[in-house]
Amino acid sequence: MKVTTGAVGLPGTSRQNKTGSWRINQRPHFLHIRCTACDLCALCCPEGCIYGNGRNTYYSDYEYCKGCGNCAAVCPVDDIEMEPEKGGLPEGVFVFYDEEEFRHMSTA
Amino acid sequence: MPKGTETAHLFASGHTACSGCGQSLGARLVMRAAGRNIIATDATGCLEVFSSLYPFSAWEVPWVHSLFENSAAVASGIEAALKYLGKLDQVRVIAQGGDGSTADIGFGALSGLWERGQDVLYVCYDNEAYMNTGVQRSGLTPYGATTSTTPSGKLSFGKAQQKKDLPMIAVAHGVRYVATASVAYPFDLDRKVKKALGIIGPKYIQAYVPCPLGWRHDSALTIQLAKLVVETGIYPLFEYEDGKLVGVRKIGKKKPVEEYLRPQGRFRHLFETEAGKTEIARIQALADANIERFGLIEKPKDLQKPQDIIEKPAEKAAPTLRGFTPKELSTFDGRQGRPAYIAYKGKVYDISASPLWRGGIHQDQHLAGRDLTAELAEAPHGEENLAGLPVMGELLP
Amino acid sequence: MLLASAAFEEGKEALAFPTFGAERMGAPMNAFVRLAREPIRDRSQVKEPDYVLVLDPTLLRGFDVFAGLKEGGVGVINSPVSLEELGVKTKARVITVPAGKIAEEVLGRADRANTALLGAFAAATGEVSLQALIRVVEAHWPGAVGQKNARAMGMAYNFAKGTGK
Amino acid sequence: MVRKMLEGSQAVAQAVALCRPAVICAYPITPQTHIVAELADMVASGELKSVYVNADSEHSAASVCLGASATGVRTFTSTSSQGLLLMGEVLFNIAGMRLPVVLSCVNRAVSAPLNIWNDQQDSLSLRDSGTIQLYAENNQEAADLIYLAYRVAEDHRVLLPAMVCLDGYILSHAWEAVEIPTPKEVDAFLPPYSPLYKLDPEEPRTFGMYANPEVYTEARYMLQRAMEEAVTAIQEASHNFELIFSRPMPGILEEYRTEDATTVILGMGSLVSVAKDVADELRGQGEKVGVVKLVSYRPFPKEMVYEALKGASDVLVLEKGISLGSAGPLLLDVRSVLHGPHQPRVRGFVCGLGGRDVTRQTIKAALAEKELVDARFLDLKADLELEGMGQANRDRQPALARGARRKRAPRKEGINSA
Repeated sequence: MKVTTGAVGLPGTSRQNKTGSWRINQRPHFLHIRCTACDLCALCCPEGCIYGNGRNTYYSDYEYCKGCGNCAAVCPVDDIEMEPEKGGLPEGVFVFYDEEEFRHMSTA
Repeated sequence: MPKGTETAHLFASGHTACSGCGQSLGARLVMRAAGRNIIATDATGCLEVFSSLYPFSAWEVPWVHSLFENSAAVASGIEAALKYLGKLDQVRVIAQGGDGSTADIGFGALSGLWERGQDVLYVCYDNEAYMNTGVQRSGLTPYGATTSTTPSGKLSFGKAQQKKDLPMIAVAHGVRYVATASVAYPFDLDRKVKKALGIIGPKYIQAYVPCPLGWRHDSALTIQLAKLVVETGIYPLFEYEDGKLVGVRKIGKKKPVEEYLRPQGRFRHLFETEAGKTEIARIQALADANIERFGLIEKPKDLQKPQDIIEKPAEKAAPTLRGFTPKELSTFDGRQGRPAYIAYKGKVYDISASPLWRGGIHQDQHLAGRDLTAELAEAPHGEENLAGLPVMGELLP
Repeated sequence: MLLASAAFEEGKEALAFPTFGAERMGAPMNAFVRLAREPIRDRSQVKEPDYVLVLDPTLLRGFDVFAGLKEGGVGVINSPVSLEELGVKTKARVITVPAGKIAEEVLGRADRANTALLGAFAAATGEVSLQALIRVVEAHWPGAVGQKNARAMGMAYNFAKGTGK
Repeated sequence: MVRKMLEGSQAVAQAVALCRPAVICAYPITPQTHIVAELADMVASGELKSVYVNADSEHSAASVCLGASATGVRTFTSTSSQGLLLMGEVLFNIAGMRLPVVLSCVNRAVSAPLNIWNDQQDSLSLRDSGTIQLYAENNQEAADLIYLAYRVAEDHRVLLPAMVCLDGYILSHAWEAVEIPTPKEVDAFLPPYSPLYKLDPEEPRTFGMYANPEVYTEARYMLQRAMEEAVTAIQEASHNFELIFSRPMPGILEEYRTEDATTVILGMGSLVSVAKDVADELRGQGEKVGVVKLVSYRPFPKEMVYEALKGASDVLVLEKGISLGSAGPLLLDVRSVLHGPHQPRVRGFVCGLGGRDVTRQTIKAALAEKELVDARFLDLKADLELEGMGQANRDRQPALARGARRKRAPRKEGINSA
C-alpha cells in the first residue's frame, strides 16, 4: 500500500472494504412480487448497496449489506423480507446441564 | 434508471458505519442531491471516521477533513479560493459536521462563516450526541435523553437542558436559507439541498439522522424513528428564506411522543418510574409547542378532504382499464388543460378533479404524470387520500 | 476483562486490552488477554497466542483466525456446527461450542455468548477454573443476570467437557 | 529594486503582495496587525487582487488558509503570541496535510502574565509542529524571507507550512530602509504555486484522512524527511535569491567573524545585531569573539551548526525563550548537535523576555559567566522581590556539576518553605 504525501486518498476506494462479513443473523430477501420500482429501498439503504432498474429487479449487494433491515421496514408494498443468514443455527434443545453441580458453585 | 441514480453513489459503499446508521444515509442523500460539482468539508466525528480510514475513502467528491472545530472555516477558505479562481458558480461548497462540531466546538467558526455571508451550504447531521467518542451529551442532545455524560440515575433524568435551537440562531445571523430535514423524507431532503445550492450566500440544513448505537434502538428502525420524530411534532421540518418562514411539513394526525420515545434505550428510564411520566409530559409539551408555533396540523376548516370534493363525477361510466407505460403516464401531467394522472403501487389514478392538484402540481413539489409510490410513503397523509379516485389502469414496467 | 479478572481471582497476574480504533457496531474486532505468574509488562498485541477464542463464527468467512496460533495451541469457537461443517481446515486443536445457542436459551439473546464461550475455554484449557469465572460474572452482574450468565457458562463448560476432543 | 523607508510590518506586507497570494486571511493581534491592515488597504485600493477574509479567530484564520491551500491557491496569514498558540492545532494539521501555507509571526511574549512585547516563546513553542521557521535579524530579512518561505514551502520535495518570524515592535514597528524588488524580479525567483494534490471535482481527492497504526508512523516519517529536504531547498533558494536580487540571503545561518573565534555567541532575530556590536568591540580588545546568526530554526541545520561552532571552545546561546522545566529550546538543539567528537563548552542564557532590552551589558554578563549553565536568566532585577523565593534561593541558578554526585537539597530550603 502506498502512503501518499499528506496521506491523500483516492475517491470511492472504500468499495475495496467488503462489509458484508458484518452480517450475523439476517439479510434482506427481495420477493419480486409486488415491487413497483419506487426506489425507496435503494434511497433508504445506509450502505447504498441496493440496486434496481424497473419493477421486480431490485437486489441488495450482499458483499456490502450489513443486514440492518431498513429496506424491509420501508418497502411500501412489503416486497422485502429479512431472512435468517445462510448457515443459521440448528434446532434442538441442549440438556447437558446438571442442576446439582451448578448449585454448589454459584453464590445464588 | 430511476432519477438521481448516477449521483446516488457519490458516497460509496464499504464505509465502516454501524449497520442502520442514519448519518451514512444522510451523507449519501446529500451527496446524491448535490452532485459531482462540489467540494465538501467535514469535521472530526463519526461520519469522517467511518468514511475516510486510509486508504479507503467513501467520498467520490473532493473532500477535506481538518479538525473538530473548523469545518466551516475550511469551507470559507475553499469558497474564497474558488471566488479568486472565478469558479464559485460552477463548483459549490458544502461544509458538513455532526451536531457536536456544529453547535458546540465549531460554533465560533460557523458564526463567522454566516456573519461573513460566504456562499457555502452548511449541513449538520444531527444524531443528537457525540457518538464517535461513545455517546456524550452535546448542545443538540434532546431534553431527557441519557448519554454517558448525562446518565439517568436517582437524581437525574438525563439531559436537563433543552436542545439548542440552532436553526433560529442561523435565521438570526441572516442566513439566506435555513431548513430542517430528516432521512425518513429523502425527497424532501433532496429538494432542500438542491434549493440551497441554487441560492448565493450562507445556507444551513440541519438533517435529523438516527444512531442505533447511541440511541440504543433496533438498526431496522432508523427510518421509522426519523419519521416518528416529525409526526410527533418533536422535530418540525420547516424552511426559512431571508428570515421568513416559507415552508412547513404538515403532520396530519399528531402522534403521542411515547410512540417515538419507547423504542429507544436512551429514553427507557422515562418509562421505568412514576416521575418519568412528568418528564414525558414535558417532552409532549415541547412537541405541542412546536405544533402550535409552526402550525404543523392544519385547522379542520382549511383541510379539504379530496373525497368530498369529487363525489359528483363518481357516477361517470366506469373508465376502461388499460396499461400505461411510464412514458405514456408522463403525458397526463395536468398542464395546459391535459388530465392529471399519477401511479401508486402499480395502479394509475385520475386526480384531475382534485383542487389540490391544480396545474398538475401538489404542494409545489409533487408532479402529476409520474409514479408517486415512494413520495407518498413520505407524505404527511397516507394512501387513504386516493380512496374513491377513479382508477384508469395499471402502470406497466 | 472477565477472563482476566477470573485468572486474577486465582492469584495469577492478568492483563486484558482490546484493539482501540474505529470500533463500530457489527464491525470485526479483536481483543487480547495475557496471563502470567509475575506482573506483565508487555502490552503489545498478541501475535502468537496459545489460545484463540472466536465469539462470532461469521468471522471465519473473512479472517484467518488461527494466524500465529502456537504449535499445540487451542482454538475455542462459538459455532452451532462442527468445524468441518463450517468448512474450516486447520491443524490447530479446535473445540466448537454452540455458545450462541446456549446464550439464546438461557439469556434470551444469541449475541450474549461471551460468558458461555469463557465457560468452554475453562473446560478446554484449564487455564482458569469455572468457579473463578462464576464468581467474577456474578460480581459483575449482581442478581438474576449474573446467575443466568453463570448458568450459561456452566452449560458451555459441560458441553466442552462432554466433547473432550 | 527600490530602497525606501518602511515600517517593518509594511515591508512584510509589500513582500507578501509581490507574491500575489489568492487568499489572505486576517485576524487582529498586537503587534502583527499592521501587516494585515496594510494588506487590507492594498486589496481595497485594487492594487492587490487577493480575496481577503476576515476570520472569527486565529484558529479559523489558519483553517481558512488550509481550505484555500487545499483548493490549490497561494495563501497568507499573520499572527503573534496567543494567536499563534491558538493556531497551533491547525498548524500541526496543515503540516500533516502537506499544505504550503505561509504566515508571518511577529514574535511576542506568551501570557500569563499578559505581555505584548517581544520575545520568541510563541514561535519556539511550536517547534514540533512541522512548520518551517525562519527568523529575521532586520526588516530587510523579514521581507526577503517571505519570498524564500513561499519558494521553499511550495517546493514539491518539501510541501510544508512556513513561518517568517520577526521580533515584535523591535522590527515590526521600526522604520528603516528596506529594498523592495520589482514584480518581475520576484516572479523570476518565485514560480507560481503548482499543487501536488488539490480539491477539484475534475480529479476528486480525499484530504485529512484517518490513519490507523499501520500507516500513521510512515506518514509522520515522511514529514521528518520533508523537513530534512527543506534544508537543501533553503540553501538552493538562498543561492538563487542572491543571483536574482544580488543581495546576501543567509537562508540557513550567517557566520560573523567566527573564522578564528574561541568564543561564539549564537542567537536568532534582532538580538544578533547587538551581539555583532559586542563582538566588534571585544575584537578591538584582542578577544576572539564571533557570532552565529541562525535563520532556519526549523528545519534545524545540524551539520551547518556543527561546522560553524566546532572551532570554538566556548559557545554562548542567547535566546528569548525557555522550555519551562528544562532549558532554552535553542540551547537544547545546539547542545545535542555538538554532542560528538569535539565538544566545546556550550552554555545557555535566557534574555529579552517580554520586551526586556537585550543590551551589550546583557551579553557581557553572559560572557562573564564561567559556570556550565543550561538556562541562566540574565538581567533579573535585584530590586524585585519574588514571593516564595528567599534572596539566596533566588540567585541560586546552579550550573549542573556534570559528573559530581548531587547532594540532596536540605529540606527547609524548598521553594515554598517561606
